[in-house]
Amino acid sequence: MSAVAAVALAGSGLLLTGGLVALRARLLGAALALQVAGVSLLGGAGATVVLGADPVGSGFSGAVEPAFGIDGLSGFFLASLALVAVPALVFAHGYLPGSAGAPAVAALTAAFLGSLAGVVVARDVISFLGFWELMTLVPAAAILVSHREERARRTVFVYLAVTHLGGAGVWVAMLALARYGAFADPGALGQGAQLLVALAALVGFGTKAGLMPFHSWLPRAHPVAPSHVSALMSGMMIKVALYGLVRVSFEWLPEPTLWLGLVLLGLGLLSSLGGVLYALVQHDLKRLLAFHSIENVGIIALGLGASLLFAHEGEALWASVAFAAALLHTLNHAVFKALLFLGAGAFDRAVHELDLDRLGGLLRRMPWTGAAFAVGAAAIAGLPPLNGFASEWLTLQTLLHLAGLGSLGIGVAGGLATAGLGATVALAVYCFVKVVGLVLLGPPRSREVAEAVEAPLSMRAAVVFLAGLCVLLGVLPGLLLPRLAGLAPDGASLPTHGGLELPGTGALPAPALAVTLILLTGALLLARGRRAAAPAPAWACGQLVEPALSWTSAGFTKPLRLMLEAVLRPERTVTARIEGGVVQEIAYEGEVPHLFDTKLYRPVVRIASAGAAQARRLQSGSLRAYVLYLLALVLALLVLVRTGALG
Amino acid sequence: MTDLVVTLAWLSVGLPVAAALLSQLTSRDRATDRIGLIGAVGTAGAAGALATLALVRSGEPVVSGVVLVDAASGVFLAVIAAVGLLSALVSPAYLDGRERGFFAPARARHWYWLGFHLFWAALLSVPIAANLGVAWLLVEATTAASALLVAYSGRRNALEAGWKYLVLTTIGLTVALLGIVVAYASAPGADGLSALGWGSLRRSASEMPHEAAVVAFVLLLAGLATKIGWAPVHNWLPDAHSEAPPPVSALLSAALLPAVALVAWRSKVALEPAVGGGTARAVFLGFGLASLAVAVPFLWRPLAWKRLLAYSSLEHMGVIALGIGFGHPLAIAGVVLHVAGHALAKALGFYATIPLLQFQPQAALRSARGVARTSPATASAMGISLGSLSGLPPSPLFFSEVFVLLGGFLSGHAAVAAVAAALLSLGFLGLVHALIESMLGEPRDARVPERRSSRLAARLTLVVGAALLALSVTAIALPDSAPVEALVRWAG
Amino acid sequence: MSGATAVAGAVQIVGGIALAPLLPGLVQSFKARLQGRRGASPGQPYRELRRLWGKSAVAVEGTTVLYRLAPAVVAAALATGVLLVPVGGRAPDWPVGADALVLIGLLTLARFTVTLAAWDTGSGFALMGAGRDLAYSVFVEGLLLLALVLAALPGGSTDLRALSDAAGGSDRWGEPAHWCALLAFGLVVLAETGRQPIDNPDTHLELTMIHEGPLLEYAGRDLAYLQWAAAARHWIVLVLGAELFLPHGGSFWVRLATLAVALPALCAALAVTETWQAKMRILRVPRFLAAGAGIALLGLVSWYLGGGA
Amino acid sequence: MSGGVVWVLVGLALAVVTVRRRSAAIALVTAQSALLGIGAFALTPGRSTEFLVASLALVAKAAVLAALLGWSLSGTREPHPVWDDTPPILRFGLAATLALGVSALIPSIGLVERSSEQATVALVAIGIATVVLRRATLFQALGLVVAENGIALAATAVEGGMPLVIELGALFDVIVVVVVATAFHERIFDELGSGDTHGLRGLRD
Repeated sequence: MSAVAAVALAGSGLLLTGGLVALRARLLGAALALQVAGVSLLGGAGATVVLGADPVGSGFSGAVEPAFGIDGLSGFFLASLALVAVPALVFAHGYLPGSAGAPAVAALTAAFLGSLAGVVVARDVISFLGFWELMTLVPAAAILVSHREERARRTVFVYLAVTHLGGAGVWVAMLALARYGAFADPGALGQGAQLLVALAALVGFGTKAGLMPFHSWLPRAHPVAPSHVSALMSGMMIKVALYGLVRVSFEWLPEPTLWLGLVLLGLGLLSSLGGVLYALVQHDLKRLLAFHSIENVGIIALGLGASLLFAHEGEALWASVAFAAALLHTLNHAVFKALLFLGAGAFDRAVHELDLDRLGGLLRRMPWTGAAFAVGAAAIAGLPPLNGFASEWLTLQTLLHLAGLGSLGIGVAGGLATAGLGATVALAVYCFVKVVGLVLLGPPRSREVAEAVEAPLSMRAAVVFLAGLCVLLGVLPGLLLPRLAGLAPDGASLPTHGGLELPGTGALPAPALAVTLILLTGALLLARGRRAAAPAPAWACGQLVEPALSWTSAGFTKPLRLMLEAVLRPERTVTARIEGGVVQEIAYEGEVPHLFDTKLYRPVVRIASAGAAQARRLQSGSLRAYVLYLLALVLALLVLVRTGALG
Repeated sequence: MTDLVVTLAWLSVGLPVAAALLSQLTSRDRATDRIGLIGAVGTAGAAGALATLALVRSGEPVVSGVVLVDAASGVFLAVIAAVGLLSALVSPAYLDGRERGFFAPARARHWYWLGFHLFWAALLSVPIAANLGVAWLLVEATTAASALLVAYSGRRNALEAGWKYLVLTTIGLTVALLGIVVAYASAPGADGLSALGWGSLRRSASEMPHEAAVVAFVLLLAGLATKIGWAPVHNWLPDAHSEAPPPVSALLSAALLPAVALVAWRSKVALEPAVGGGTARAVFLGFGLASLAVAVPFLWRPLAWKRLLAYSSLEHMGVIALGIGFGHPLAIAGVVLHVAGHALAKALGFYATIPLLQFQPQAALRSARGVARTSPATASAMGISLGSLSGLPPSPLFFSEVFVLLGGFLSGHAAVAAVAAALLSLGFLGLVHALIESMLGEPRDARVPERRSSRLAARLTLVVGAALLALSVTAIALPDSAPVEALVRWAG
Repeated sequence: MSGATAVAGAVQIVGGIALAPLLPGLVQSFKARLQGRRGASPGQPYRELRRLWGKSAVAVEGTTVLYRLAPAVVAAALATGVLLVPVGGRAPDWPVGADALVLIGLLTLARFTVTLAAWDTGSGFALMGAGRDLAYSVFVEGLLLLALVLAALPGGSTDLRALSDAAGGSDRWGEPAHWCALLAFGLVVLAETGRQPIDNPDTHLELTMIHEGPLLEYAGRDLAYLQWAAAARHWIVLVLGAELFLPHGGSFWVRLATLAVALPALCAALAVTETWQAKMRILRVPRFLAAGAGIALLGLVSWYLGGGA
Repeated sequence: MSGGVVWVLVGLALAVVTVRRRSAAIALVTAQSALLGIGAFALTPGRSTEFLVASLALVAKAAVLAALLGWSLSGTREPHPVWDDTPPILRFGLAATLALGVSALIPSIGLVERSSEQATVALVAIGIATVVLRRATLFQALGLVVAENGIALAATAVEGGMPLVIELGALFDVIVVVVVATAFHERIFDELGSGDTHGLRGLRD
C-alpha cells in the first residue's frame, strides 16, 4: 500500500475516533483536535495526488464490492475539504460550547466530514450512494439536534424531501452507468442511455448542488444549521454534488455532448443571476449568504458548461482552462463562503441577531472578525486582487472566448453568458457593499450591537486564517492553474506563473497588480498627510443625523427593486394612521416573495397532495368495495389472458 | 442427514402445536405464559437449527414426502423463527397491559397462546412444504388461526379488522385454489398429491396447455396476492396490522407476508416453463409497481404508528415482488436481504408500540409525537425501525434496495427500476416526516413511561439493532454467498 | 523597448495623470459655448484640484479607517487602470498587464470602495447616490462586456493592444457588428463618465446626485483624489473609445495624432449630447441600456450570419 | 356430473344472493352442498375409493355446516332482516350477468365437461358476488361457502379427481373458517346489535 493511501487511511481513522470521542462532553477539545488532524491528513493525501503523485486505490467499477481510491479530481476535492474543514473545526471549538447538544453536533460534524470525503473517494456504486445518502442526512440530524422547534423541523423536512427526490436522479444515473459498465468504457452507453444518465445526473446532482430551479431547499436549510455546519454545507457539500456532475459529464459520458453543455450554461446563468438577485433582497444575513451559494454554483456551472462546449468544438486548451476555472472557483467559493458563514456565526454569538437592519458598526467592536469578514465580502464580490476576482476573471475569459468560437448558437450563448456573468458580478458588488455597510459600518442599530465584544481566540483565528487564504489564492492563483487544467480530460499543459497568463488574454499578473495597488495607495496616503479638521457630523441638509434617518437594507436596494419590478414582483403595504387629517404614523411592510416557491413548488405540492387525497379513497373502509377490487383484478387478468395481452 | 432434516422439520412444526395444546392444561396465567415461552424457545431452537442446516447445505435441497428443505426455506425459516421467538418473548408484556378482550378474561391468555402457537406452526411449515396443495392448505390455516388473534383486543375496530381479514383472504385463497385445480387438471398424467409437488409441477409444466397454465398462474397469483398484501387487494392489511396485538402484527407483517410471497415465488418457478418467463415476470413487476404506487399517498398522511408500519409493509412487499420479478442474481440477493432486514426492522417497530401506547395511548389512533422527549428508549426503537424501513444507510434495507434496483437495471428493466426508485423516494417523504415528528414533535400528552416498558424497549433496540448492523455488514458478501447462489440456480 | 513604445508609455502616464482633468474641463467649456455662455476655461479642474489640495480634510463623526483609506484606494485603482490603457495601440509591458477585464475589475474596485465609504459616513444622500450608481452598474457591466465581446471577435484576444490593433484599418467599418459595438460602448461612456442623459455632473441638488453623492462628505485632499479619479475615469473610457472603436490605422505616430484629435472630438460629442439631451428618469435608464445590449446582441448575430469574417 | 345437476347448483347459488331471510339462505346452501355431495356420490362407480371418501366428506360437510349455521342463527335473533341497498331482483340480475360473463370468459381448463368448468367459475363468481351484494355477516360467510362449493364441483370434475388430502384439507379449512366466521358473527352481533357489516366501516384513510 502506497504512503498516500496509508496517510489517507490514518486520516479517516483519526476522523472516526474524533467523532466517537466527541460523544464525551468533557473531551470536546480533544475530539475536535483529532478531527482536525484526521481531515488534514486526508487533505494532505489529496493534495499530494493533485501535485503529481500517482493515483492510489482502485478505479471506478460497477461491482458491488466496496472500492476506494484517490485520483487527481478526488484529491482536489479532498484538499479543498481540508482547507475549509480545519478552520471550521477550530471555529467550532469556540462556538460549540454553550450551544444545544454540543457533543452530538461535534460527533455529527465528524460524520459529515467522513461522508463528504467518502463520496469523493468512493469507487463503487454502493459506497458512493451510501455516503451520498449519509451526506444528506447528517446535516439534517445536526440541525435537529440544535433546533427542535416547528420551523426547524419543517425546514429539515423540506430539505430532506427535495434533496431525496432529486437524489433519485443520482441513484438512477449511477445504477444505469453500472448497468452499462460505463465506468470502465463510456462507449458502452447507447444514445438513449446517455440521455437517461445525463438527465438523471443533472436533476440529481443539480438538486444537491442547489442549481436553480432545484434549489428550493438550500436557502432554507443552510441558515438554520449550526454555523460551522452551514460553512461546510455551503462550502463543501454542494461542491461534492458538483464533483458528481463533473464525473458524469466529463468522464462517464462518451463524448462531450453539445446539449448538455448548453443546458449547463443555461442553468448556470439562471442560478447565478437568480441567486444573486434574491440574495440582494434578503435581510437575514445567513439566508443572504445561502442565496449567494446558489449564485456561485451557477458561476461554476458556467465554467463547466463552457468546458464541455470547448471540448465539443475540439478546443482542448480552452476546454481545460474552463475546467480549471470551474475548479478554481469551487475552491475559492469554498474558502470565502466558509469565511462569511463563520463570521456570521461569530456575529450571531456576539449579538444574537442576524437581521441586517439591526446590526451595524461591528467593525469597531469586533475588529478582527469584522476585518476578516470584510475581506471575505470583497472576495465574493470579485474585487482584485482577491481570489474571487481571479476565478471570475478566468471564467469570464472562457465565456468571452466561447462567444468567438465560430458557430452562431454557441457564440450567442457565450455572449449572453458573458453579459450575464458581468451583471452577476455587479450585483454581487451591490449586495456585499450593502452587507458590509449594514453589518460592519455606520452606527450600531441596537443595544446588543453597541455592547458586542470580540469573539474568542479560536473563532477569530479561523476567520483570519480564511481571510489570509482569500488573499493568498487571489495573489498567486497561477500556481494552481496548470494543476487544475491538467485534471481536465485530455487536459492541456500550461506554464506555471504567479498570475494567470493565457494566450488570447492580456494576462492577470495578480502579484504585480496587488503590489502596484498597495504601493500606489501607500504613496497616495503619504502624500495626503494627516492634516484633518475637527470631525463634523454627516451632511443632512443641516438637520441632525438621527438613527431614524439611517438607511435600511430595503432602502439601499430599492432602485434595483424598482428597475426589476417586472421580474421580482415585490409586495409592499403602507399603512398610515391619520387623525384629524394629520398623519400620525406610517407603517411600511415590504417583502420580495421567492417566485420559485410561490409559482413553482407550492402549486406542485398542492396538486400532489390533492391527488393523494383522491387516491386515499381506495381505502374506503367498506369490505364489499375491497372484494370488488379483487373481483375486478381477477376479471382484468382473465381478460388480459383471453386477449393474449398477457402470455 | 436427510432423516435429521426431516426430524427437525417435524419438530419445528410439532413443538409449537404441542405448546399450544399444553398451554391449555394449566389454569394459571403465569404458568400458561411460561409454557408458551418454553415452547417458543424450543420451537425457535429447532427451526433455527433446521434453517442453519438448510443454509449450510444449501447446495443439495432435501425432499422427502411433503417436506422440502432448500436454501429458500432456510432463509424464510430463519426469519419466521426469529420473529416468532421475539414476538413470544414480548407477548407477556403486552398481555399484562391488556384491557377487556374478545375472549372471557379467565381463558384469554390460553386462547392467545393457542392461537399464537398454531399460527406460528402454520407459518413455519409453509416454507418447508414440498407441495403446492399442501402449501395452500397451510396458508389457509394461517388465516383461520390468526383471524381470532387479530380481533384479540375485542375492540370494535379489531372485530372489523378481523372480519375483513377473514373474508378477504378466504375469498382470495378460494380463487387461488381454483388456480390450483386448473393447474392440476391441465397437468398431463396428474394422479395424486405428488403431481402438485414443486418439482414434478415444474417437470410437467412444459407439457401443460399454454392458455390453461396462464389462467392457473394468474388465478393463483391473484389469490395469493390478497394474502401477501399486494395492491390492489391489500386492503385488509393496514386494518389487521393496526388492530392486532403488537406481537401478532409483527408476525403478520414480518413472517406471514414473506412466507406467502415465497409460495408465490415457488409457483412462479414451477409454472414458468408453461407460462413463459415474460408473462410471469410481468405479473410480479405489475404487482410490485402497483404496491409501491398505492403505498405512497397513504404514507403521505399523518398515520397512527402501527398503520404507518402497515403501509410501509405494503411498500416493502412491492420491493420484494420487484426483486422476484427482475430475477437477476443481484436482485435475488436483494430479496433475501430485504426479507430479513424488513422483518427485523418491522418487528422492532411493532414491539415499540407496547411501551408507546402505555405512555401515549392516543398513538393508537393518531400519529405519535415527540417520543424522544418523553422516552428515549422507545424513541430509539422507533427511530431505528423507521430509519431502516425508509432505506437509509447503513440499514440493510438500503443495501437490499440498491441490490434490487441495480438488479433491475442489469436485467434490462431500466424503466421499471427507474420508476421504482422514484416511487421509493416519494414514499420516503412520508416516512421521514413521520420520523421527524414522532421523534421531536410536541407530544400531545406525556404520561410518565414505566421503567419496565422502557427497559423492554431498550433491550429490544439493542438486540435488533445489533442484528440489523450484522446484516448490513454481511450485505456486501451476500450476492456471491452459497445460499444465494443456490437460490439463483433454483430460480433459474 | 522601441522608442515608440517608450513614448506610448510616457503618454500613458503623463496623459493619464496630468491631462485627464483637462477632459472634463473641455466638456464643460464646450457645453458652455453650446449654451451660449462664456463658461470657465478648460483648465478649471486644475484650479479646483489646487484649491482642494490646500484645504484640510474633514473627518465625519463615527467613521472608521475605511473612510480615510477610500480616496487613496480609489485613486490608486484608477492610476493602475491608466497603465492598462494603450495609446496609439502601444503600451510598454507594464507588470500589471494590459487586459480589458482587469481594467473592469479595477473600475469595480473603485466603485466598491467609494460606496463603502458612503456607508461608513452613513449619510443619506451619499447612500442614495451610491445605491443608484450600483443599480446602474449592473446594466452597464453587462453592456460593457457585450461591447467587449464584439470588439474581441476579430482579434480573439482581450489584450487591449490587440483589441486596438484589430480595430484598425478600414475593413472593420463594413461590418454591422462594429457599428453595434460602437453604439453600445457609447452608452457605456455616458454611464461611466456620469453624463446626461444618465447623470448630471453639474447638479448641486443632493437628491439628484448619483456619482457626486458619495463624494458629498469629502473635502480637501481626499476630495482632490476623488475628483482626479473621476477625471481619470473620463480619460480611460474616452481613450478606450478612441482606440477600440474610432477609425485609426497606419503607424504608431499617425495613430497617436489621431488620438490627439479624437479626444477633444469625443469631449465635444459628450458636450453636444449633454446639451440636447435632458436627464432621464432613473427608471428609464435601465431600458435605455438594455436597448444597447439588444443592439450589441444583434451585432453578435450579424457577425456570425456574416460568416464570422 | 350431469349438466342438469350442475345448473341446479348454480341456480341455488343465485337464489342465495337473492333471498331475504338468513334461514332460507342457509337452507339453500345446505341443499347445494348436499346435492353436490350426492352428485359426487353418484359418480363414484368407476372411480377410485379416494373419490368415494371425498364425496362422503362432501355430504358430511353439508350436515356440519347446516348444524353450525343453524346454531349460530338461533344464537343471534335479529328483530328484522338486515336491509340491503340493492333490491333482490337487481341482485339476481347482477349475479347472473357476472356468472355468465366469467363462464364466457374462462377458457378450457381441462375439466371433463365444459359445463362443469363454466359452472365452477360461475359458482365462485356468485359466491364473491354474494359477499359484495349482501351486508349481513352471515350472508358473507355463506358466500364463502358457495365459492368453496364451486371448487368442490371442479374437484369432482377433474380427471381422476383431486388428491384426497387436498379435498379433505380444503373441507376442513372451510369448516374451520366457518366456525371462526360464526364466532365473529356472534361477537359482531353483540357489538352492533345486528349482523350488518355496514356498521363495520370505522377503519379507513
